[in-house]
Amino acid sequence: MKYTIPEQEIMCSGHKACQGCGATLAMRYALKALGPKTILTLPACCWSVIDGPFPYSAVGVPLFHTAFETAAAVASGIRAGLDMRGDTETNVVAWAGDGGTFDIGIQALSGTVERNDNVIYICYDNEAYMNTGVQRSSATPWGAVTTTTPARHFKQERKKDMIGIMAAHSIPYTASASVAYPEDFIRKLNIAKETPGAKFIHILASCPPGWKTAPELAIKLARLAVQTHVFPLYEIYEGRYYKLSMDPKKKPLIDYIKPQGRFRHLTEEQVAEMDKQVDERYDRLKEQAERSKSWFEAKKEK
Amino acid sequence: MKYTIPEQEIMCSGHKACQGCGATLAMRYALKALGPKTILTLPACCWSVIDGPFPYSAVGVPLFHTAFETAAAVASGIRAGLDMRGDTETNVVAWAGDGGTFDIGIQALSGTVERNDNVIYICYDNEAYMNTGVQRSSATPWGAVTTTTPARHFKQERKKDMIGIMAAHSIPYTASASVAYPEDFIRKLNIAKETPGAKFIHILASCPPGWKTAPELAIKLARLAVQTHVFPLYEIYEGRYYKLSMDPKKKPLIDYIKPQGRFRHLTEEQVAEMDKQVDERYDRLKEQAERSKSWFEAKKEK
Amino acid sequence: MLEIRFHGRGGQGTVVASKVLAFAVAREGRFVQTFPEYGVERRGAPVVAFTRIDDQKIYIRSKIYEPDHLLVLDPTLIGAIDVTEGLKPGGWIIINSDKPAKDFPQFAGFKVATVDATSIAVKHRLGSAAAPIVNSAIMGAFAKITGFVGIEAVREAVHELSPVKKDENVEAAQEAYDTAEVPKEQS
Amino acid sequence: MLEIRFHGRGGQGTVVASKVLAFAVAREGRFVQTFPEYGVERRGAPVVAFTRIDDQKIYIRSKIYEPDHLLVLDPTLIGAIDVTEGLKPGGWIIINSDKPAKDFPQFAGFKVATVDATSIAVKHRLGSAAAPIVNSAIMGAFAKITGFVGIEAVREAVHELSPVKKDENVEAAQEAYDTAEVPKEQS
Amino acid sequence: MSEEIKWESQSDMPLMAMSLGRMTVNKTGSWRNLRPVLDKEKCIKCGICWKFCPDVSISIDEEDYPVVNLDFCKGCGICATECPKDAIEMVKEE
Amino acid sequence: MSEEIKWESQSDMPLMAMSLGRMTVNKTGSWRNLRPVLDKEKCIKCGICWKFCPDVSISIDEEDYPVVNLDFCKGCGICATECPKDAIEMVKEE
Amino acid sequence: MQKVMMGNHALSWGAKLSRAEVIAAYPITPQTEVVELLSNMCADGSLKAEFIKVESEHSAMAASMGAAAAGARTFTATSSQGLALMHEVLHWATGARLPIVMGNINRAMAPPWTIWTEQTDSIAQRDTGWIQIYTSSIQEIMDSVIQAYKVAEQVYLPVMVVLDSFVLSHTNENCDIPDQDKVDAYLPRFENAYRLNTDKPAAFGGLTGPDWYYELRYKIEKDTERSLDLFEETGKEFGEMFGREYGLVETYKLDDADTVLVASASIASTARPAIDQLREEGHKVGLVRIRVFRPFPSELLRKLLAGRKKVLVIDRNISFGMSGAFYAETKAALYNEKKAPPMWGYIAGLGGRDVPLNVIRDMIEQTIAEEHPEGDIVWIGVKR
Amino acid sequence: MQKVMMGNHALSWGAKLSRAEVIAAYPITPQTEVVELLSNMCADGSLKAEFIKVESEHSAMAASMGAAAAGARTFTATSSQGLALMHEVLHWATGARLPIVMGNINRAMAPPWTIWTEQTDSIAQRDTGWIQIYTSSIQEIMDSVIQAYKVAEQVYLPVMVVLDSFVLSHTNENCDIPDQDKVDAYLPRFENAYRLNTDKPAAFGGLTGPDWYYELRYKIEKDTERSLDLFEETGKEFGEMFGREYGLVETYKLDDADTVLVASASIASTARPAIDQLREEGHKVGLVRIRVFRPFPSELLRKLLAGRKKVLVIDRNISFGMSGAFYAETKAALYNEKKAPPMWGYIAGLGGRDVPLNVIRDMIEQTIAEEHPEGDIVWIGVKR
Ligand SMILES: Cc1ncc(C[n+]2csc(CCOP(=O)(O)OP(=O)(O)O)c2C)c(N)n1
Ligand SMILES: Cc1ncc(C[n+]2csc(CCOP(=O)(O)OP(=O)(O)O)c2C)c(N)n1
Ligand code: SF4
Ligand code: SF4
Ligand code: SF4
Ligand code: SF4
Ligand code: SF4
Ligand code: SF4
Ligand SMILES: [Mg+2]
Ligand SMILES: [Mg+2]
Repeated sequence: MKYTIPEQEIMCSGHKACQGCGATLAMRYALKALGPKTILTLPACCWSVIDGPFPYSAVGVPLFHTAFETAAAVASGIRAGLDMRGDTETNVVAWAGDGGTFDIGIQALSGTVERNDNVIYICYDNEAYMNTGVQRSSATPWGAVTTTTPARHFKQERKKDMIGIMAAHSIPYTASASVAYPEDFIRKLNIAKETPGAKFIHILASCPPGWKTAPELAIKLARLAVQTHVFPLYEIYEGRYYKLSMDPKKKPLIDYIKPQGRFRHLTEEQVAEMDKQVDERYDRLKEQAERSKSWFEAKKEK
Repeated sequence: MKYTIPEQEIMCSGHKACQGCGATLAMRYALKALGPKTILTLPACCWSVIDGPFPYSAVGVPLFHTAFETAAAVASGIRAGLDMRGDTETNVVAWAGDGGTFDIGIQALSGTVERNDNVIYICYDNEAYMNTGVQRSSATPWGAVTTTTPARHFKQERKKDMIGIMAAHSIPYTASASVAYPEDFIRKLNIAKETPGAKFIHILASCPPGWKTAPELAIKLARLAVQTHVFPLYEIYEGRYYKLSMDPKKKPLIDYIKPQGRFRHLTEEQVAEMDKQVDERYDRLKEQAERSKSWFEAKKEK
Repeated sequence: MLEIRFHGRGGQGTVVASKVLAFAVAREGRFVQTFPEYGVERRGAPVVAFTRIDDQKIYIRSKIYEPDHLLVLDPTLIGAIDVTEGLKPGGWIIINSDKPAKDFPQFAGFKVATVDATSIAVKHRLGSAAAPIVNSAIMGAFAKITGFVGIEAVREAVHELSPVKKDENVEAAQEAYDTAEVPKEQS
Repeated sequence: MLEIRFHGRGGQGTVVASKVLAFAVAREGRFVQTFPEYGVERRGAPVVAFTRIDDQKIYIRSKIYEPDHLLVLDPTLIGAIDVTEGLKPGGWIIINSDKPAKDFPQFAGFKVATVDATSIAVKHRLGSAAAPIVNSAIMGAFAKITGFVGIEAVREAVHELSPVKKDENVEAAQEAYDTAEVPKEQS
Repeated sequence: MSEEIKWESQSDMPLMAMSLGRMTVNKTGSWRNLRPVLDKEKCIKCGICWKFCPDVSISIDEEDYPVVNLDFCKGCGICATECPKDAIEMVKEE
Repeated sequence: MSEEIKWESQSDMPLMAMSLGRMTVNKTGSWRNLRPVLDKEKCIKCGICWKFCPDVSISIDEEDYPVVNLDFCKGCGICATECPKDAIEMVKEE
Repeated sequence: MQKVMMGNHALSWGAKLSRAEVIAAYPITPQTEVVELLSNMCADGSLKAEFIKVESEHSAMAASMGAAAAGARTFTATSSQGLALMHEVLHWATGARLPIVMGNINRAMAPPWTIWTEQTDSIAQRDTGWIQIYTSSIQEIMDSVIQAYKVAEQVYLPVMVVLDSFVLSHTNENCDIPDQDKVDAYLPRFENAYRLNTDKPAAFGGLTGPDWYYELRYKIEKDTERSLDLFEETGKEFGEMFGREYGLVETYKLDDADTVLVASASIASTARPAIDQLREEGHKVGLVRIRVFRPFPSELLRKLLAGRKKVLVIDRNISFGMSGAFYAETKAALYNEKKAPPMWGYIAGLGGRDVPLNVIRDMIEQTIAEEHPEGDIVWIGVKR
Repeated sequence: MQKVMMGNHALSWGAKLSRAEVIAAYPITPQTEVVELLSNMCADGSLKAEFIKVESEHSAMAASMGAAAAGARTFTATSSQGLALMHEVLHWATGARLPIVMGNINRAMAPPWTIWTEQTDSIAQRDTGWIQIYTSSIQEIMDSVIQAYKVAEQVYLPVMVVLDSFVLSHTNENCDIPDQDKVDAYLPRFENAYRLNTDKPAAFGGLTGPDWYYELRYKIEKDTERSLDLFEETGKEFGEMFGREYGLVETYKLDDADTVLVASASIASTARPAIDQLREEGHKVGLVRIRVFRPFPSELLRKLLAGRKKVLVIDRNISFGMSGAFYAETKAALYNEKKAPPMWGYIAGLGGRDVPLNVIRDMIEQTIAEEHPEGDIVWIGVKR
């Protein structure tokens, strides 16, 4: 068999994730890319449960569970500690959910990126606080229902543009990814490993109970998010140079919306409104990628 | 006399600021623009001292002193409280230093902006933690000396691009300002007053002891920052549409650097390096403003 | 005081079943206390819930270690875990199963009754065929078999507690009530 | 134990003056404790500092309410505040002033000496002409006038404590020492 | 494969809550309602099912066929959905 | 203009640290080393000095001349620096 | 109206009945249902309130402060890690004299991660100046929120209503929802005399030197102490209006008791049948349930406990290196009493370890059996 | 080497001599000089350490945790608001068993804003499981940092070295800087047996149910208690090597004292000359200075205080509604003693109100004059 992603399994079976959990796949892929010389720190999130109760673990690398708001700062500390003890090789990875990244952890993250500490921050984004039972986060998309944004009053704000915020921090490397595209995700992690300084990767991780979908659709939906341009895959170098990882012909948004209970209440007009938002954003991305072309060419020549 | 800024003085004399304090002028102007129907909340910063000790105050409007990391969240709360009691008119203003904004307060600010709460956040930026005696903040410019970035190891990171970060939040209105240009600042505050939702204004406020300069140069330097393109004045609408408030012919960077003790140690090469950074950033801004022109024209037509 | 323990799997409605009993009992003017054994288990893992019923205010707030009776929402649990742990001799064990009570000889010493709640749930389209939600049906049967609570109160409780398909749930409860056979050994 | 109070304004080096004394005394092998009255005052506001000197370890850690002696770095403070508050009768008041001691008749009952530390500071280019830093000069004079500490130790302390212009500061201290006149009333 | 860890008392335990074994002690196969069944006829040995299994429950045998480890497979059905050849069917567990 | 507020005891005080007077009790003029002195000859009454005074210590008189309030002026010298006509000189305070 | 309700929903109902105007909260297990029900109530208009969906607990408390300072009645709820993250701002709410009411679900502190009950989270806030009510039934939770506002708004201090995670938060129980009219009569609209008001501008919290800071703290202390009486008064008034009376403590079979158990929250509830059993067996045992832990009802405890033969205190919390808080403080309260009884201290139920009736009996029986307490504290049920 | 040094610099020197490898800190008055000196030391290479310039105190503690978990010796320092903002993460450092050492400068809590000394900030962390040393001289500050590591690394628990703001932090005093060689011998390089190690991968802090959480807490308690002995041992060893001995408490003229003052920090220092005066006037007064407040030295206090005629405790902190912490806990420690002396409690010096010698005398004299303590606590010097 020709494997398209590394064969080695560092994460093991038996973990506590729900059936069809995208967050789990994200970890499986990440560890394949990063290898065993990796240390994780994990704030409160589904993964705090998925990894398993004391005295067990599923990840197969050292893992420091930490307080919800602290992932990035702990990673900075681990990095400094390792460096001082002479280990500059081991990958130090903060692994956090969207809540722990977009909301309560954004300050520590902003600090780590500003100092340009040599760590990889990976946000697996299931678009709500899942571990506590599906409450709104600032990563929850416009229109979605959660337990704190009931159908009558669905989420009114757009998803926070975390990659844009990271880019505004002039982070050396940031990228989006999706569990439906493991090869792409792994390629990006390899770039992150090679790039000195702070790196931020934002991976969409479908969540059947949170999105109110059938578990078997988890990958399909993560793929549709990309195909409908809802969640474009792209990279930004030095906070300025944009590159689309793929530019699929757009599928109808409704293909993505319909299978998801969290969007069930949306009217046709509301979906159309959402579609407009999606296109606007995608167009802007393409524009930015266009403008960055010369830089990538210059880089290639070097 | 023809006043170019409102005559009314809401802030009074007798406050505790150092001689030539730019932060104080910022407040004086802001209150002129905002008027007496304004409530301030103030996290720890020089202004916590400037305003005066219990039982005195210098601002002339209600002021809630608050914990360092909380300015934006308290403002959101005041807004909600006033709204619930039927007062939707009063301006609710978070007034914070660069440390309270760029560093320890960024999370609360990010939350307030994400929820698009109807408040004005004003960051007076003196480019370090002045109240505690000049320590580095993430707003401290590259190359500067502070008590935590001694000359031997001056600040290595560039100034965080807070307006860019706010723009990435799709904030309805954000702008930079300088105490040397009060008319411009007041104009921007008037726009902020009229714009529903969250607003962020970033005003450069010179600080003689912190910058190690003579107090009489405070305004001159704040002006030179603009004239040398170090601190451009611009606005961003809807997080996307850029407008330069002025586009002065560039004065030599050294004019700005030289009078400041905090930059005294910089070599010529280092100043040249800084100059390159300044130009790069300014060029990008101009580019963005160029691209936004059509939007402003369309807006004007309406 | 009556103490009842519920066994099921995450996603089957075990905790809701215990609440149905509580709400029904309260409607009859009695005192009740119900609570889950709260874990952080995801879908599919074993779940336990408890209900206490009394004629006076209930003060005891520890878990139930020696229940008077059991409800088993998922027969696959039998064997996987020791469901009867602590069960008082002579207590009821009401099992969701399409098999007759006599197929559970291991429960000698207890009063066993079965009800095919799964079929009833599927019939009324409660949950999916792969994962039917059986709580309404089993509580209907429980009312009939034990007589600890009236079907009217159960119907009302089911109605109140069902987030969707209220009527179907009530009907499932009623059907289970109507069809459940009270085993002879009941004294 | 000797207790000394320093009066000055923010920016003049009052706290450093008190430290110079402390460092000098410690160099002579005695025990010392020095601390500012810490406010959050900005430049220009009145500032107070304290020093205790003893031959044995100092345990008392409260403020000094009844100092034995005073140093006044800024003559404009006289009149603005009651500098002699609590001062023990017969204590020294050493004032930075270009006027002679007899121009301070209000300090009858105390021993007054003046030193033109400002001129010395300006001469040695310590601080700016508008805001000279007078601490080194006044401490040189203090050593001479009171004899509580030797000029050698003061010179070393000044050297250690001056962040810039170390030599100029030392010279200022020495010049003040050399030129200060010990008033006759000193017993 | 990890064994279940049992202590008698606190003195047997480590100082803090640290893992001493792997989650493979936790046989998540019991969560399953539906079981993936492979039709070797249809299978083209592309490995896609292996790639997308969140529970690391598919391995590849010597003949390059996917094999489901029923000790752990939770029956999510992703493999069946993602198989380009519909070579996996989800059948109800008894 | 605010008066200094004096209490005898805690029972005279408000519940919490709230301001009851204005900072104009605090005569910051004493901080001054240099005093701004206006040369009316040179002054063109542009108000720039007024505009940039951080201490709100310049007012405009009936004739539109700037007047410094020496009770509060800290002597920063901004007015002198910013005056387009060099109409203000900073002189040493005695 | 009679309902069966979980503890978390009782908190939400308490806030609704009190007509909370601003709610700022952040989700955390086991508090989420509080927030979810409130956001539903706001969405369907049954509660006219602004719900601020903050990005963290310190912003939840900060936004609550802002709202309260603006004069609105303000509610929030949290648990364990969330409460701890508020710590700095908790001090702030006290010093700013803001009558915020907050629910806290007692959950043990991490690490290791845990979600089960233990009081260390709220005990660790004992020095923040928040008034604390430890509840022991679903009904009491709801009623306590209402009473909390009544007290808070008189003393201008924040109040925490505390409940055990799962054992109360997720237990469904009979509960009477009082009529809104009657609650309105009991708890009228609040006019904050110190609110941020552009007609009377004032700065709040400005720098205060050693000259007056001490006096401001003294005022907090005096108002805190005043709340002791207010709890008794407002609890009686509540009883008159709603038929359920509350005070600083609750006693059970205390009159003739020679051995007295001091406990709180759900353990104090289970203690009743335990005491019934022991009484039947001839032991003169009684109960003092501490309901209000801050301010600590020292004087009342002296009255109730002095002269008894033995006292035992159960703590579901630990201050490492200094026993449990209820034990230490009960001892401190009775220290100078002439007839101070010997006092036993037990730690039990940390991290959600169940404390069943027989374990409570064990502790009482051990106390009865022993001559004098040995050492400082007994950890009940550690697997040694 | 003899130096005159301020308290803050003594903290920095303590960290330097201990060869701290990672420092993560955030500025706050009155701590800034600690950080400034350390960043200078890092910049000029005299200290080989990474200085992480974090964006807040909770990140300071979080980064410290990461560094300590990676096996590095880690130092930080803060004060008041900053300490409070760390609260959640303080609990974390304990539960994760990380031997971090932190300096805390005692400053009163806002609002109102203040920067002057008071112990409420660190007292409010008494339930976080941090060991706490209250120092009372500049020399002791430096020495305590070194000792703190020595203890912390044996019990795998974090230690806080506490000092009064200004009264110690900004006071310059004679101070002996020990030789680096000797410090290295006293405090060898630390090898953390539980560090994050890719050769022995393990997860730390995973979810723990009611089955074992209780036991993990018990282990913390036992190690906390073990540190009591370790303080005495390492303090003696320090004395042998450096000529300055430290223990859990320090006593002064205690032997024949019938009235004993219990105090801490700078008040306990000023108390010595006060006691000298009273002794001269014929009063048999002695002093117990509590140096280690967590774990609370209950047993030792029983030994030192039982049987005295009177004891008074001065607290520069307040737990609103429950007196000061030293008073309450000293009472708790002695409660079950047969010969428990009557105990007076005084609050003094909050918010930096100076506590001069004569005020200390007043409290002692009031105690001597009174028959029995009245009420719960006396606030000394409130302007009433
Ligand atoms: C300070 C604090 N507040 C709240 C919580 C409760 N909490 C734990 S996980 C979680 C949600 C996490 O959401 P996200 O980061 O998106 O990860 P997910 O659970 O969705 O995987 C919350 C709110 C906590 N542990 N700590
Ligand atoms: C939680 C917390 N940490 C630290 C401080 C100390 N502190 C007060 S003001 C300040 C610096 C403020 O800097 P900035 O926001 O830039 O305002 P500036 O003083 O420069 O005007 C610091 C670090 C504090 N008050 N609270
Ligand atoms: S809730 Fe969602 S993210 Fe969490 S374990 Fe389940 S599927 Fe995965
Ligand atoms: S330090 Fe700077 S910002 Fe602060 S009061 Fe002085 S001049 Fe103004
Ligand atoms: S059904 Fe799901 S868990 Fe089972 S093998 Fe397929 S993908 Fe893996
Ligand atoms: S995905 Fe389908 S075709 Fe590919 S290996 Fe798996 S079963 Fe075979
Ligand atoms: S010197 Fe400064 S303070 Fe004085 S009037 Fe001029 S600008 Fe104002
Ligand atoms: S700035 Fe100069 S010219 Fe203008 S009003 Fe002032 S003094 Fe006159
Ligand atoms: Mg999430
Ligand atoms: Mg600043």
